[in-house]
Amino acid sequence: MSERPHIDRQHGQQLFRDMLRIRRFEAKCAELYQAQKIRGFLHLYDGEEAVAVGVMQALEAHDAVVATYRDHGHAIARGLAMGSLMAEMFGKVEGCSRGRGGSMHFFDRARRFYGGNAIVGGGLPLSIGIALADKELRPGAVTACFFGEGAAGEGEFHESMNLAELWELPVIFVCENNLYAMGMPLELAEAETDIFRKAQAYRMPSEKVDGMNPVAVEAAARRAVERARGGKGPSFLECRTYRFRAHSMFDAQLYRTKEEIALWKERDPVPRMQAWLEENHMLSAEELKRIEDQVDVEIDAAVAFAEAGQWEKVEDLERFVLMDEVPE
Amino acid sequence: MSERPHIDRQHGQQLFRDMLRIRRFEAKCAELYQAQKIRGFLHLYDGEEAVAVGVMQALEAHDAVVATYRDHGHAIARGLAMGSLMAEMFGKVEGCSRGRGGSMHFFDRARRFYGGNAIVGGGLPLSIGIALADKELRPGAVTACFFGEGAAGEGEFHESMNLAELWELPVIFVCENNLYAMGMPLELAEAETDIFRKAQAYRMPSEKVDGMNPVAVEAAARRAVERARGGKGPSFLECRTYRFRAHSMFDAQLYRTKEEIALWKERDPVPRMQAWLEENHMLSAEELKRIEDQVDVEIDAAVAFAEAGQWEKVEDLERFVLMDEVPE
Amino acid sequence: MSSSVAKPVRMTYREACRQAIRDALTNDPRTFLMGEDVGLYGGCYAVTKGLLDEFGPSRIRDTPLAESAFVGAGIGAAIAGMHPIVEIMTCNFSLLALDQILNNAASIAHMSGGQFAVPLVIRMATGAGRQLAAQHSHSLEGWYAHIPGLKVLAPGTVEDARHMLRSALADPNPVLIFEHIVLYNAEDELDPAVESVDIGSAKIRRPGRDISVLTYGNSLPKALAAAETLAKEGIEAEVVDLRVLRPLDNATIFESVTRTRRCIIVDEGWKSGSISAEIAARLSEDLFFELDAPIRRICSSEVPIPYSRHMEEAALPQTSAIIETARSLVGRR
Amino acid sequence: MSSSVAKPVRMTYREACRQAIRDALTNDPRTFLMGEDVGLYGGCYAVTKGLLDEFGPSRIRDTPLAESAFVGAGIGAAIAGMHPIVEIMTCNFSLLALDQILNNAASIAHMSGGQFAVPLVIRMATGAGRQLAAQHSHSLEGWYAHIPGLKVLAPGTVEDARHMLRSALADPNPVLIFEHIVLYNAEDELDPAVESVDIGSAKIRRPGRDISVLTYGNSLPKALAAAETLAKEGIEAEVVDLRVLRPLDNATIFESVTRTRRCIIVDEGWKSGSISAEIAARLSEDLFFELDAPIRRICSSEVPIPYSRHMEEAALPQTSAIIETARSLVGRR
Ligand SMILES: Cc1ncc(C[n+]2csc(CCOP(=O)(O)OP(=O)(O)O)c2C)c(N)n1
Ligand SMILES: Cc1ncc(C[n+]2csc(CCOP(=O)(O)OP(=O)(O)O)c2C)c(N)n1
Ligand SMILES: [Mg+2]
Ligand SMILES: [Mg+2]
Repeated sequence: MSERPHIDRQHGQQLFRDMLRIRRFEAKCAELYQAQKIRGFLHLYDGEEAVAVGVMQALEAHDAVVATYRDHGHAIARGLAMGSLMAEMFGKVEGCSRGRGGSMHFFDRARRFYGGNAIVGGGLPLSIGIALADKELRPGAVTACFFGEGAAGEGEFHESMNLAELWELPVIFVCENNLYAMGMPLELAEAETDIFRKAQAYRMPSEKVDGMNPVAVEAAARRAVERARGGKGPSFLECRTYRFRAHSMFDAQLYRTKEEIALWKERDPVPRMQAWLEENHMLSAEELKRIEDQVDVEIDAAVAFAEAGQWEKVEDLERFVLMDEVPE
Repeated sequence: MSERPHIDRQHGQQLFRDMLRIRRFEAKCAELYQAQKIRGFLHLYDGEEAVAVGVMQALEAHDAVVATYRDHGHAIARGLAMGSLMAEMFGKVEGCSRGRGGSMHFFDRARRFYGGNAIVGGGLPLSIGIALADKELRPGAVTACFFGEGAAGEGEFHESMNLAELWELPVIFVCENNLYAMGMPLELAEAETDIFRKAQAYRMPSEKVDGMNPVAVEAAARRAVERARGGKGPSFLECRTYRFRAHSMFDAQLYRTKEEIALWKERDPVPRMQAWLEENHMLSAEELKRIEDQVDVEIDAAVAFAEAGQWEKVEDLERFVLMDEVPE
Repeated sequence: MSSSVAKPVRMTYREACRQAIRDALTNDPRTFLMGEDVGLYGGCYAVTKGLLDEFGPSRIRDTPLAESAFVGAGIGAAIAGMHPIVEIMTCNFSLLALDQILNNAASIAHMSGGQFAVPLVIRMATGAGRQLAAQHSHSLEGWYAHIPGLKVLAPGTVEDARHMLRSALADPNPVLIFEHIVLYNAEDELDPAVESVDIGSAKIRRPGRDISVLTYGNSLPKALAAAETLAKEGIEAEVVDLRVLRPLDNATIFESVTRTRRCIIVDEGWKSGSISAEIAARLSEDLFFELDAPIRRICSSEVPIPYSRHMEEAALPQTSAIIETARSLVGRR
Repeated sequence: MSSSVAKPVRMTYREACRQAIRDALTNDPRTFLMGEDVGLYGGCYAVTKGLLDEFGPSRIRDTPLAESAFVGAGIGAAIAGMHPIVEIMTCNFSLLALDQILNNAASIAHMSGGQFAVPLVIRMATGAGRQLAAQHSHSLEGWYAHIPGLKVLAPGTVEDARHMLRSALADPNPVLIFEHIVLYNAEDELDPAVESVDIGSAKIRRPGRDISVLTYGNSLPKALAAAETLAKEGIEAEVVDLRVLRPLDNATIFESVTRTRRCIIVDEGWKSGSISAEIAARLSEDLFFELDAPIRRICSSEVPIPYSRHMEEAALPQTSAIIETARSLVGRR
């Protein structure tokens, strides 16, 4: 657990920048939701940025990602264009899913981003299949499969874990344990609250990771990815984290206290990373300013892109229900 | 594991007799299947008798049983009348399910025998619900839920284990690990082949039991039932056993060797129990003869009962699709 | 409970659902509610808010995400003597529990030769219209109506939301209740004289002589709005609320269509193999000589429902389509 | 592969299924077969016997009992570039995988805006007739035909069993193939000149002028037998094999019924909400003025199929019912 990668200035700033991009992008999303530019369900990743950003450091272009409805962080950290994400949430045809998926269903073929799945647990079997295919078609490629701790209740979790280990597939399972599934506290949901221990029932290597620290997550992800690339099969990472905001935009948060939220906020990965970089003289005031400005520009551009986007033609409603061919 | 109950003459003979009843009943079933008196799927329990017989010793009348399609042993050991079972397989209205269920779907309200479920894993959630109800309506009652090791692959297994432990329900899970699910050897099906270890992922007490020895099974079942009755929640027993015959009547058994079968036959619980009783002077030749005769008479009577039975009226086809009232 | 000078009460469909559950829990100790986020969270659509405090965690049982197991547990509890209400958060997730619903809930009574009944109610939210996209916008009630051994209800009014649950719990069979997500905010006046509703019949919500519009759920208000407009043009549409999708109330449906001799079926399900297909089939079998015009179905487009507002609207049955179709059918007279 | 003087070959439907799989594995390295007991056991209905030896365990992949995960894995493999064949042992167990089939396989292409296709084939055994009782006798193909994004095939002949798979694998969409358990032993001669079949059209298996009998799967031989008997009475029944349940081939169906002006639909599914309802609905919408008699549907009784032979027979569509219904409809002429 202690073998952390050496973090140089550039890399440290990149981790910070990506987390900040997610953080500010989502703050904008919340604002645009109030303005009714974004509709439907909107699940923010606020507080959990270190997980997506940490894991993505370990992935290469030919690797694959499977995410959940809470997919903004994964998409941004994976390199999807912010404009296409914002346009997606505006329901515009320039969106990464033509405006058909919205916040919960980001897709990007070029980046092997296989969605945004809104059925809890529904992405795990997909990751098994993608890894099976990669063994044949893209040796060495790894699939990172993200899900919340709530998914551990579903039978598909169990079935998928077994298949992955049984067939020694190149998957890394990333459990984002933010202690709640909607309003369901982990202690009321699982007889065994250390989710990483469930991996033991499949003899799968697993570890518990500080999900508020991108460096710790990256280190664990690198170990897991290395095992997978080397043909040694899947690994399981339980990243302990916390969501600072409501589950979605409809949530009175009756199930947790302000104090608890405040306590976790002390561990907020974004200011902590900033402070750590500053303390270690890896982030000057000017650099910080530049990063913040870049991020704001990127977000503004994304919103402008989305605003300028078009509505899909209604005549295209039935297009792609059935495909004419398999896209290359 | 070592605290075995003291087995007196009467009890020892009872264990032997019940195993023999199942063994010979099923030999007759196989014969009647060839004669086309019995149709559909017929799954024999041959070799696994010690499990059902051992577990049932620990149950009282107010307890409940959930079984699988391989349910002859459970039904007989639970005290269902052989005639009603045979009539069921003949498709007669006097059958325990009016001839509607056949071999895979024995039911008996009076004995709280909740079926004969032919969907692998499908009975586990039922046992959760029965135990939930019993906590309210029949405090102290326990549900014994039987399933094969194949069920451990299904998501429902996992979901049910979690609920049982989370809600501290009075269930005993009895895994009949006969090493094959149809033709699927355990090693090819599970990344962790010690099924009892899966219970640990739910912090559920579990143990591995010699499923070829009714005394060992009984002892383990008594421990589990005691915990459940005392409000201490569920337990898990992995009974290692073996089926001597084909999976069902359509099975070329390409997946295992004659040698393996022969090896397990050396541990056949019926002759072993007989030998053990004889060695310990708990079963005289006359007693053996009497038991065998009784069993044969019972089986002959069951067949005669089934032969004499009636066909359900075709006009009743739609009866009970919807019930007019909840039976008392 | 009955009253001397009770006044009509105005409430939302959501509140009606909540009161129905509260009544059920109060009146029958064998009833409990079980599902995801029904307790602490107060229900995904805020239907069950407050009930945990009132009844405690063993009557309002929050479950982990495990649809198959907790629905199966509801079935088990029902065959063992309880009268549970299981909530599947939305019908979109019910597919995970479908094996339990079909192979156990719907089958055990018949398969056991009538030894066991399954007096279970499963509630689920259904429908589209809130831009929740493909995986959260299914309308599966008509599809469930294919399964023998189940009863399937679709409350389209506040009154039905308030009273159907009681009748469903009194029924010895598994009953599925589909509550439409768009209706939760609908408000109406409740007649305090009505203390129960049947779960066997369709109801004429607006009488008319020219054409029958058969519908249910959130298409009911659309059909009523269409009828208003049509009335101004002199077309009197009769709006029939199906209410019960299994078993269908042939008598009321046939009586209405025999009178009007024209019929539109409006149904938020996908058209092929929908409940509207079943109704059309029955009419073509049994009312063949009574119909003056072809039957028309207005259903959702056969697509995974898209997120964007205009595309979602285009995919769903709309009032305007009902109006146009009615005009064209009656014009043919 | 093509032939100069090839002779007709006689084979069973089972053997035809096996040869189709073998061809698929031989011709496309991206194809593999995955499912329960497809390898070591040789297939629950002995369809895949011998293939493990021939192709090895990575092309013939035995799975644990985990329908949801291995079907989902098939979907994942398909979106990532493979052309998998997933076998669900029987459709009775497919309910456990329904979430994956509906919410992923059928939705991903549309929901991703056409970025991903799911070129996956799912084979399953279907149907009743072997006294396997309620949980093992479902006919769910018509029910699956409700789902947009899927294609649904029901081979009713040895030829279709032999050739449909290839067309299904060539299709960029998820295709479900339902093989009827009673047909596996059916034998027929195969025309060696036929090297492929389409998966878009219904086929007239027996022409006739008096009445159209629309059917598929194991009801096809029953319909053909009925037509033989009816012919002796001077009633010429046209037997249309639907073959493809989604999308339905309206053209062939409508053409036949327009000619005969009478129609019976025979379908082993439960009647309410069946594929026969959909066909009846389409006919009543579009062929309203062409029909001379009400449509009749012959389906399974709406019961969990019972085990005992006489009750199972009573529950299923039988030749005698087709004959009687045809007589009564044509008699009305
Ligand atoms: C199968 C299924 N059941 C229920 C839901 C409704 N739902 C959406 S998110 C959620 C909570 C999931 O919690 P978790 O997996 O911990 O992820 P988190 O939201 O905390 O990131 C629930 C219950 C769903 N989408 N899918
Ligand atoms: C969900 C489901 N999938 C597949 C089957 C077909 N099937 C019937 S029995 C069986 C093997 C089950 O093995 P196991 O659980 O070990 O029990 P055993 O037969 O060995 O007693 C299979 C695959 C089924 N009945 N249900
Ligand atoms: Mg969570
Ligand atoms: Mg086994």
